[in-house]
Amino acid sequence: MLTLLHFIILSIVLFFIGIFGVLTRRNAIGILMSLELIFNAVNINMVAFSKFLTPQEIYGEIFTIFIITVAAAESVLGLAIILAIYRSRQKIYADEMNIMKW
Amino acid sequence: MELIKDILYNTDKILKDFYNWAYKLWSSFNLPFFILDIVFYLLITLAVAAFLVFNALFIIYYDRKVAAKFQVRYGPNRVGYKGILQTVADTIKLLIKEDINADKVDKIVFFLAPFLVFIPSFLVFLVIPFGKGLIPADLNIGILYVLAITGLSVLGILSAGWASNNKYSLIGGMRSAAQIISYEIPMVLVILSVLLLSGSLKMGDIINAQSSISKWFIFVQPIGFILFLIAGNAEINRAPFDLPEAESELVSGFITEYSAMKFAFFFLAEYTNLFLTSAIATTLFLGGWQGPFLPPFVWFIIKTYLVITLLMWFRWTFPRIRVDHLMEFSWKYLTPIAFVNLIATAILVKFI
Amino acid sequence: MDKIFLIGFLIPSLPFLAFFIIVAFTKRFKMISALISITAIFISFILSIMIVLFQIKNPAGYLKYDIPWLYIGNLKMNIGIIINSLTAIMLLVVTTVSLLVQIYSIGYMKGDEGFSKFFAFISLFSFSMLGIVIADNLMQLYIFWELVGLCSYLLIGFWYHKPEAADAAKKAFVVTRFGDFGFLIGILIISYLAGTFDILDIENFIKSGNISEKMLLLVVILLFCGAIGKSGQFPLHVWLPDAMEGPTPVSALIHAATMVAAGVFMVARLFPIFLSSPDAMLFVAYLGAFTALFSATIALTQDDIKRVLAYSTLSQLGYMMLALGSGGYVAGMFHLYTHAFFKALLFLCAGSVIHAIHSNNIWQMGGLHKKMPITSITFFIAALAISGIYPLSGFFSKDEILLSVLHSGNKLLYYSALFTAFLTAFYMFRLYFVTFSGQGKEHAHIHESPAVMTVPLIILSVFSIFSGFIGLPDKEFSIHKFLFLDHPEKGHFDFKVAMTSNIIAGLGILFAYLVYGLKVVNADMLRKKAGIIYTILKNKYYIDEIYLFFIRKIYYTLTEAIKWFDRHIVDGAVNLVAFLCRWAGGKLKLTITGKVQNYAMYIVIGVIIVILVLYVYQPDVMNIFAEVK
Amino acid sequence: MTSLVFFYIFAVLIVISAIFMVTSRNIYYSALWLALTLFAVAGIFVLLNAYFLAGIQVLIYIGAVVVLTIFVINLTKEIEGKTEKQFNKQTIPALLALLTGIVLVVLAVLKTDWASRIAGWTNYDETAKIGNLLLNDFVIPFEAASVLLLIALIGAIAIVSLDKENK
Repeated sequence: MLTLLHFIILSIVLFFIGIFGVLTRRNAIGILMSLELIFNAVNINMVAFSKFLTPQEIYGEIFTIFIITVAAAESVLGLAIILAIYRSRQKIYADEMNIMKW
Repeated sequence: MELIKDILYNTDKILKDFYNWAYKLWSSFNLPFFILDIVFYLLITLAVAAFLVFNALFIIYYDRKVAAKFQVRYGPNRVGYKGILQTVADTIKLLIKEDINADKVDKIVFFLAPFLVFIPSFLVFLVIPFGKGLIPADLNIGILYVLAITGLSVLGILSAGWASNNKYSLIGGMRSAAQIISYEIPMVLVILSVLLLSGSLKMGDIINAQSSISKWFIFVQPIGFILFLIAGNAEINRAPFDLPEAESELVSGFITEYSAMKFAFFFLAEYTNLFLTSAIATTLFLGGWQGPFLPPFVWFIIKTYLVITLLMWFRWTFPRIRVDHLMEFSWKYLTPIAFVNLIATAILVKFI
Repeated sequence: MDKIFLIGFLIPSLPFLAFFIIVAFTKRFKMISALISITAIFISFILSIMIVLFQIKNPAGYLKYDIPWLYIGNLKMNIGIIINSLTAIMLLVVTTVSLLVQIYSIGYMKGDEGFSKFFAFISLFSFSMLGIVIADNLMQLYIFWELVGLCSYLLIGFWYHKPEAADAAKKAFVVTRFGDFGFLIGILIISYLAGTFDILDIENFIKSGNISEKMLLLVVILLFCGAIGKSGQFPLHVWLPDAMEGPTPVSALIHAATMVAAGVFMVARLFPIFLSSPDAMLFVAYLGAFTALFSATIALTQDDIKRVLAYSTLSQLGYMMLALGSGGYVAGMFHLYTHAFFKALLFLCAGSVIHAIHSNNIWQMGGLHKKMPITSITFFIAALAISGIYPLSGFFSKDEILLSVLHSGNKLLYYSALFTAFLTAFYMFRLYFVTFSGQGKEHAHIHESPAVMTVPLIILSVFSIFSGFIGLPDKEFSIHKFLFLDHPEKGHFDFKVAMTSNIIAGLGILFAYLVYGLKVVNADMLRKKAGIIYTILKNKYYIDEIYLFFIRKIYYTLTEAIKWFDRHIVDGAVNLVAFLCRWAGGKLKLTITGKVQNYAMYIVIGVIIVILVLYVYQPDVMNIFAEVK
Repeated sequence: MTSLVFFYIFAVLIVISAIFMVTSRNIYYSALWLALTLFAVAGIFVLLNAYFLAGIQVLIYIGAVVVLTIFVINLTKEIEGKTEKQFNKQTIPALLALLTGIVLVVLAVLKTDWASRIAGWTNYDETAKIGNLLLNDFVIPFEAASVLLLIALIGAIAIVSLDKENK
């Protein structure tokens, strides 16, 4: 029988994989993609909670739609910024963008 | 004669009866039902695949014939009667040809790309209503499914371009992706205006909404139909929007490095997409399988081939346009017109 | 009823309005500024008369109106006005003197660059003083008290380009600050004990006897400190003579009606509180008597006309304090009232003389009677009044004071007061004879002051002559029936005392006439005979020098030590903290790598630690629905 | 039963492809793995009867976001990781954090009593309901989201477009 727990644990695992990607990928595009993983983990959670806990309401789905919207906007802007950085520095390694320190 | 007529007119009932019979048979054996379901799904898949392949073969032949007619020449006329076996021969040639993998290509992606292009086209057939009840699965989100799945093929094209490790291929793939994404917007907007009229995403409901010829959405949405044809033509990268594979500029773009079997898949996908676009146009605007006298299945094929012919007509009428004009055309003309169309439709639906 | 409050509110507001208008709009138009200021104070004057007339109908009653302003814990602070007889009479004095001084100033300050500024300041000064008068609670009173201090600073230092004036202003400000400090502490203590700032409530609180004798003494002495500073009583009197550096009308105002009167007025306002501590009263009386005598002796030897008057003011203020300290509430206020007129008159006369001669030194004057008859005559009247010659106003008030001192039973104070009266008469007439009689020095251009200056003189001299008659006993409008503490008293009149004071004053005048008028006795010889005493007096008992010694030697040494402590210990601690921060920052900045992923790592590790801690120590928190259930 | 089987198929697909996405040395492969992950998430949505969301997921995430990402990958260099390092120095602490985080949160979730909160399961056509809600209760967030998208669009163009002077 499929239970809520399945989805929650799946989403936890996915979430932390995304976190790991954000923390370790050098390529800024990779970081952005890992962010998408995090978003998706949240989305799974949202929909699962909505379906299991409040079956009559679909607010979880609605929220997921907004998350997808925000994720799209985020990735568009993020990629645009990465392109701009690439143009000026010819590199998009996140650990080399460190002039904003002390 | 009566039997053939019966089969043609009541295909769905016959299929259902067959399914129920098999179901009963299966239950007498006390076997789990999902195996039966899987068997049926496989059967449907096989049927669709068979239709797809033969249809593609025919469309290629048809395309060449129509092209020849437009150019006042004969076209294929040696293999078989009036060259009807020409495409079969070509296919055999492609299948037995050596599969060349260039040294610098990314082997995995290079191998995957044709399937990434072809599989989505194949998947879309899940919701194509060939006839009354003749739809593999009438999903709730039917048309959205079509949009979503067709969007996947971009990945394959981009991958093909990237994996070829060839600047022409890369540019071709990028152009194709840009083009498909750009033209998806007017297309979605047009489909939205149709959905406003039908009130459902389901293919069946959309067709039922056009129950009589006066209710066909082509008459309600003439501008929408034209926009859909243009955008759909651009989506499947056919002339005059065939820039991604423009021979004269990009030496066939993302398929430059492909040969033999893989090339065959691209080819297959292209003609499948042509059929798909026409089929969806038929469903959305031309009342789908509905029509007098003839069986629904036949009506659907006839209408679809009409649209295909129209698209071929376009192909041989308009010259290929420049890439910046291509994007401008989508963003500056099609999208605004589609928006106006959508808003006008919305107002119409709300107040009339 | 409401109208009276409106009037009471308007009286101080109008000068403030004038001040505001002058500062904001009419600074360039000198005569308009003066006109605005005078109009405002004139209206206030009329309104004060209305208040007095209103109050005469029911002298015992008082009107009080306040609104809450601040709540500090349990302490409620109101802002409001109180109108009783004391207020009424004080309003009248302040507005009258202020009005006349302002009119006089038109002539005196003519051609001065800061003409508008002068009137603005004087308006502000009047406003502050009127604010003190109508204040119904200690905090409000203190605020206006400080405003008066500020205004005195501004006005004394009016000619700030003169270093002496600037110094005098600073001195006045700093010296009164000592007194104000005590005053503030006293206010805070009594307000803390009583739980209110309201004067009437505090009086009730003290009457209820919930306060220990010693505490009360302390509070009263501290409150009196304010009066010491403002009214120039003995240890803090040094600022007043120096304040003569300001324009003469300012001196007149300060000495007659506003600044120094504030101290006396404050004591009178808080008289019930003072009365409840006999020791403190005795202190007030002794200090007053001492100051009176002390200042009078200094006044004998001064050469500066204004300084003589300044010391005479100190002396008279000492008188008032003596009266109040002896329980002569009415006497003190009565003297304040009469003194305001004749002292203003004296100063304005002096101003008139200075205006003519352009010098303050009395030895450069002389024989001015013929050239400036009005000034001379009015000065003579004022001198008679201050000496307490019958029937001028000074006689009645001084007589009251002597009577109240006599009634208090302290013979020492009584004889000291009598001796002071003698000295007063002597130095006033010394001043008169030296300045106005005898052979004139040759000042070709000396002439009488313009009418705008002499008219106030004449008015004030009229006041000086007749204002004392309200002190006549058994009359319908006796001050005793108007101004009283608990119940109307009958005015007393002791023929013996009156005779004694008059004779003593007469002796003083005679002596002065002999020495400086007829010159039968050689002044220089007297000086030589006095010898060291003269030198001491001439140098004002070396008080300033003693203060300077204390400041330069002891205080500076002390502050050097404190400075060292501050520089090395306090600053050292601060610098150590700063150094530690800097050092730690230098180390910690290495964690700020500028790499986004490092920061993200910190966040993730932090979150995981939080979860871990929660998981270990508060497992229930981890059950998401634990509280919901 | 069937749904459980499908769930495990999708879950394994998601986890494996996500791991490959994160660890792949070639950023292009990462993008393809990401596409697969997202597709499997769409499958999870289908299992949850959220068909519309599944469609949106495929349409927007794969059709737009991943394609855009691949676009940018194609426009930049250094996609091949044979010589360049693809991971920064904090890989091991991040790995530890990942494992601890998973264990902790899973433990916390297991501690929670979900069973009493489960309200049941209904199949219904949520598409129409979503549409109604979006244009009634959620119309302001909906419009805000549209404005956000517009801003993102304009912002992206503004950031990426070259000034004519710079050309």
